[in-house]
Amino acid sequence: MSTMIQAIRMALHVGETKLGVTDIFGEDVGPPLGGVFTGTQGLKTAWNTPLDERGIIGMAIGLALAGQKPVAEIQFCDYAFNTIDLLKIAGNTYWSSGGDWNVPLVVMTPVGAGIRGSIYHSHSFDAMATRIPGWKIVMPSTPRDAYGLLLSAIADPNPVMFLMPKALLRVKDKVGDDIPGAPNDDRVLASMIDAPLGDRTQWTPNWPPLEELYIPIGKARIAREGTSVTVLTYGRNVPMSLVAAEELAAEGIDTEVIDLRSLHPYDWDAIVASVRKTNRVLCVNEDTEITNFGEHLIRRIVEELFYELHAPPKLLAGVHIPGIGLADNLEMASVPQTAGIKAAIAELAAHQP
Amino acid sequence: MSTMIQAIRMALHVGETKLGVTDIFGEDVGPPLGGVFTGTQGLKTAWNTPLDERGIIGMAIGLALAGQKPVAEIQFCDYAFNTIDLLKIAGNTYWSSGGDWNVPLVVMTPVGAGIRGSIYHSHSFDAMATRIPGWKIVMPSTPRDAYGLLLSAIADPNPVMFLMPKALLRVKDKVGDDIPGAPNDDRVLASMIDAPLGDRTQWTPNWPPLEELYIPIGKARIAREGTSVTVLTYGRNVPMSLVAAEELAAEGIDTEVIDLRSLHPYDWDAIVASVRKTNRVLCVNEDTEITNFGEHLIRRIVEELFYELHAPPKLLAGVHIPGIGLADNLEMASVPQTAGIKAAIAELAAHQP
Amino acid sequence: MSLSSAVLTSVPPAGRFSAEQSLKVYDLMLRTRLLEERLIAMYKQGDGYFWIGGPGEEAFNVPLGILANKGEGVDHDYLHLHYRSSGTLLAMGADPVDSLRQMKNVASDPYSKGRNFAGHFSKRAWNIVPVSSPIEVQFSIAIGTARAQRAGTGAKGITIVQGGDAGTAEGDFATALVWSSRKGNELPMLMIVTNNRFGISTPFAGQHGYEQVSDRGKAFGMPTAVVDGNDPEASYAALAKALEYVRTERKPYLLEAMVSRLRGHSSASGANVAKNEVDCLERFEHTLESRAVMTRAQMESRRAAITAELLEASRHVRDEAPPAPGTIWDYVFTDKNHVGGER
Amino acid sequence: MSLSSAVLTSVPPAGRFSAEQSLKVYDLMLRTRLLEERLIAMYKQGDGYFWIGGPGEEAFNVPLGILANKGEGVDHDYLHLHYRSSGTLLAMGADPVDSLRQMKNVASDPYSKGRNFAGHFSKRAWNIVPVSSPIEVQFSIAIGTARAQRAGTGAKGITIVQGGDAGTAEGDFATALVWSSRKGNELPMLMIVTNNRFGISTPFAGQHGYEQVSDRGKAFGMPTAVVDGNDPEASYAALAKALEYVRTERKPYLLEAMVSRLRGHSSASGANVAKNEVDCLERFEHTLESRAVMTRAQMESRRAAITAELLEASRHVRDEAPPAPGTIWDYVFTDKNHVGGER
Ligand SMILES: Cc1ncc(C[n+]2csc(CCOP(=O)(O)OP(=O)(O)O)c2C)c(N)n1
Ligand SMILES: Cc1ncc(C[n+]2csc(CCOP(=O)(O)OP(=O)(O)O)c2C)c(N)n1
Ligand SMILES: [Mg+2]
Ligand SMILES: [Mg+2]
Repeated sequence: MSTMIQAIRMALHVGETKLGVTDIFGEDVGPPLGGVFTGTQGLKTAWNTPLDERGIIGMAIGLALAGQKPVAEIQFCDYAFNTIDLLKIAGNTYWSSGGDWNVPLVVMTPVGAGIRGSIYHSHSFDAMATRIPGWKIVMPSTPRDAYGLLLSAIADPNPVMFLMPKALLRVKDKVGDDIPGAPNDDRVLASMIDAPLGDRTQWTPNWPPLEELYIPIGKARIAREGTSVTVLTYGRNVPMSLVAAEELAAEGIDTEVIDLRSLHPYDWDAIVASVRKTNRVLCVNEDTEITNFGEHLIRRIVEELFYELHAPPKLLAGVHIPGIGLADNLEMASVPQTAGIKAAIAELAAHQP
Repeated sequence: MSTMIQAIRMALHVGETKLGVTDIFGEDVGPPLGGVFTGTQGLKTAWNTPLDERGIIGMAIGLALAGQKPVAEIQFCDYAFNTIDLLKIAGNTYWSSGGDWNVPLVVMTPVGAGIRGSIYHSHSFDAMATRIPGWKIVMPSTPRDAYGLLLSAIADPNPVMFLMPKALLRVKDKVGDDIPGAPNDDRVLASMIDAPLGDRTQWTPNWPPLEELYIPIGKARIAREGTSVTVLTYGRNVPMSLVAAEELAAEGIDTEVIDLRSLHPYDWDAIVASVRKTNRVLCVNEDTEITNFGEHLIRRIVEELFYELHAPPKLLAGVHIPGIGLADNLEMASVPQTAGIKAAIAELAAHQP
Repeated sequence: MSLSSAVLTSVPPAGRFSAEQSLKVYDLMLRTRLLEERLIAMYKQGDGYFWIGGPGEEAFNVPLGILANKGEGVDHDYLHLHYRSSGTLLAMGADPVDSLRQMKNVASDPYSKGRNFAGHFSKRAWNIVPVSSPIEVQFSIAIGTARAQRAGTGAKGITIVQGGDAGTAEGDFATALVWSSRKGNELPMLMIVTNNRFGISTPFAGQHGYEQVSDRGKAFGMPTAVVDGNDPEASYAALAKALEYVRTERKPYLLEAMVSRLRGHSSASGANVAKNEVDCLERFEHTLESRAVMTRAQMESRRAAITAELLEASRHVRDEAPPAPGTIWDYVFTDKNHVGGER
Repeated sequence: MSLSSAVLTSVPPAGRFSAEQSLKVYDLMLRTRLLEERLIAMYKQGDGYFWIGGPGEEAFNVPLGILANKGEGVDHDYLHLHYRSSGTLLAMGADPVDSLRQMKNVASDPYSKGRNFAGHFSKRAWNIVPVSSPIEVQFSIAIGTARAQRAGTGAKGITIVQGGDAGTAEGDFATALVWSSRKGNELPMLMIVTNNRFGISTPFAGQHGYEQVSDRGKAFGMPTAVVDGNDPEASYAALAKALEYVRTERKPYLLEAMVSRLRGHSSASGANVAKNEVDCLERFEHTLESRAVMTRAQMESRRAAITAELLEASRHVRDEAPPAPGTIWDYVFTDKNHVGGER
């Protein structure tokens, strides 16, 4: 049993010891802090950069061009918006050079709301990321998926963006759904790999004998099977949708929850199979709702599966306003909550064609 | 009769003489060049900035905060992608400060393909722009609309983005659809306001007695009335759609072409009225097709007008690849062309529910 | 100009404060410190989600607030501040209760209506541009207010922009240097770097190729200076000199203030008392005591009075209403549905 | 290393080229000039949509190509070039016909498969990183290849990055200065600014606060220099000195070369012959003539031969096939449908 942030740390350890990762870097990523969410504690190739996101992404591209395997972190995705041109370059270099130079790098960044992060620690990045061709984009909702997707991201010879749902980073995984090679007891794991509070200069982690696990990029996970309504979602909204689904099960509504895991390439086959079964679709994500990735999914579903639909597909997303306010009332009204997901599923299930 | 770029120049002249515009600036915007597309020739408040897009947008925000009325240009929208964080700030300052500071500025930038601009002079910006809350976004398809929308943008107390379809900038307008106060004879107009080739140090423009014209932000224009299929489009794809519509008219397909003119806020009433009439919708734009603004329109249409639809709504957009290639074959295969629009309309019209 | 500045304009640069001036500055520094402590206490008691602020920067930020030409529009100074600027705000006359309101994110928060973190000030009536969380962007934005005040416009105010040391690695810092110093197009802009030798956990050493950030101004032909930001008299003098230059020459100036970070980066790092940092307030108290301007007892009683006042204020704020959910839709546009031309 | 470099490594810094060396450099400069002229002619005849290139930079860019340590991987020099770098490419041994192919955007264009503009080179076998249209981003990317070559790694190559003068206003130029000079973390990186005193139509004067761009390196503690980029011997010497420093010290160096822009910015501004600009080729011809290294007649015959050769090549290129529409889908990912773990 581990948290997602521990799973990420363990994957990075495997990356730097077995998969050739040469540099893990970003603001406060190296000692003493090891990341504002502790994701990079105790890693031997982790180092602190200057406070310059453009330099961080540029550094990652340059290292990748030089045949290294960099993992760069943007401390919060909210601070990646001055680097979109560089992210586009990472995504277009292979294409622009006619296959001459590939750019094997990983960018990881925490995304989304749920920690009362106010205007600049609550942004989402999924809509933006899916607009940048040439990138693969993944987003886990469980520690095990985080571990396996991050290893796949590192192994991939293309630029891969690893979006970390920040509200889930410290949530403990369910027993049995754990990391191969890590101890089951969470206190044991913490004592091995979590840096102590206070002085850390003498501390070194005691890594468990981790095994490689690859969650394929491009494959969704059916988080809950069901027949009434399909929910297409990822990250933080997966556990929310599962809670909503369990509550609705009591009311006789049998929800299928698909955790996309990969936003690009996404698992179209899984989506088609589910829509053919349930005939009703809800897309849930936290990003603002105008020009949203869920709208892409709905557009494609409508274009290709129109006559399979027994209800208009629905999107539940962040409202289209300039920020997420700090006060509870404001944040709750700005991004999907469990009650809203439940209501949307129920409405779809009740819809009479 | 004028070109769109002349119409823009005339609107800026009205802006600086009647509407309080204090600064028109960007790379090569001032003398001697007056803009790479000649849009700012002869304007008294036009000046050249350093080659620094972040500075350009920051400058615009600062001037707006200081109560001035700036019009900033990004030379090609392709070079605005390192400023998205600043564009977000322009869009969120009024909201974040709880209504304390508004940011009345205009950013204008040429967008889209059609001039064999290769990878970095062919990008679109409509999908990106519609993802930034707090901005109004307009995009003309005729010189007259350019004139009237730019005046509305200047008069607006919010940040407004004025997207210039670069393939249309030098196209001459139809007679009768002209700028109030400008001479009808295009040679006369050119002799008055176009800078001469070569040395310009002694040249000053001779502005016609222009009248103010405001095309309301948020209102679409029905470019062609029809009953069979609705095309929702803007910018460069409007004239293409009109050509396609005329060709199809001969085949008995009566297309309604809606030129949105405003992407945000957009004219939902006009869209609803048209869809209720035709029951078939095609969205056309040049931006890449994953997480595209047309997908927003389709999602909303599907959510609110599902049972009005006699065919699955369709999107015709740029393909999801990292760039637009220089060679003719590549550009033509990457963004919608008239033949493709025509085929898509015909397919929708022929669709049997 | 603020009342407090009237008291102090007679101070000769680099000189000692008079007794009256000392009391004024001390009171503002103490009030600022106690406000920050109250905010931290509120955070620790669950009356707020996040704290960030300026304990350790009072000796510099209070003089800045005193010397600023306060008011609205180009004839006053625009302030593009960092998130550690409560000393500047209080010196300009801000009511501390408003900071408590922002901390508690209640609807009455005048800076952001419960939307933004503590320390994210905004006050148009005083030309205080909204403090934004993204580091250093204020340096790119400040060139715009400065242009509106450039030589020839007749504007009497100048632009003041402030940020931390680590943030100078962002391109925006270079943007401000480049745009403010264009020959013949210089901008009246005071750029301030408050150097506390840290960006969150990352020390200054090893991240920069120079000893002092202000050296970066030299290539651009602008005057630069470094001041001990833990000394209110030195800070006052350095600021007065820099402001005088910018106001008169209408050209840029780069000032670096060496300051302390007494409570760590923010509540995310615990907001606990830091070791090995000079405490400017303690130091100033020693000075005032040794100069016999104030006694310990007087200081203690001042401290007690302000502490009580702030505690009382925070109790009051605790009962204020949160913003209603529907208010998220307010202030997206100045008009709900503005249509161009309808002026 | 290229063959040509073997010829020249014996030149003492700042010294005169030997006769043999002069001929070699002259030939490369001439070939570069004539290639650019052919490209412009192709543009004017409708055999390409856009031209941008380096007439006026041959005297600097040719020595750069000669001195570069050519090859693939960290033991060779990474080159992050500007779009005026044909002289560097030809000096490294590139076949001019490939530039014609890119101009004509045919499928055989080895640099971009008909996708990118002329002058946008890419050649992994020689560590030539793709030239990208966005100005100055190469300065942010170069720090990455330089880090892979930093002291302690044992890498023998260094990183060379080049851009124009106007582009130094972008934050990315500052990024390179900041990241390359971090104390204890210095990067082996030669930063080159080719200053032609223009950004498209905008003159250098009035946009910068300093006389020389290279002054900006001083605050960062790195060596800087300015060289007459119209003089191939001075350029060669300055480059040799800078490269020697970076190779040995594994620290950054900032070199500014004053160059000419003989055909304006690009085809968008007409690509016509500029007035009042020093022509480095003409100047070098005078030198060679006055030193009796070559006669006018020899030069003319060389020029005629290369001109004919390039004309012939362009005729050939005109018949090559354009890329097929379906190729737009090639090279989006290295795998068509890569799934992690399948190594
Ligand atoms: C653009 C951006 N990147 C990262 C962050 C996260 N962050 C907040 S404060 C901080 C350190 C700032 O250090 P410095 O500029 O020295 O100011 P200080 O906090 O020390 O006063 C960082 C990295 C941010 N707010 N904005
Ligand atoms: C980021 C960016 N902004 C704007 C442009 C448009 N543009 C192309 S070249 C150029 C001027 C470059 O001047 P300089 O850096 O001096 O290089 P030069 O062309 O003079 O060699 C501009 C503004 C661009 N390509 N990239
Ligand atoms: Mg600091
Ligand atoms: Mg130049």
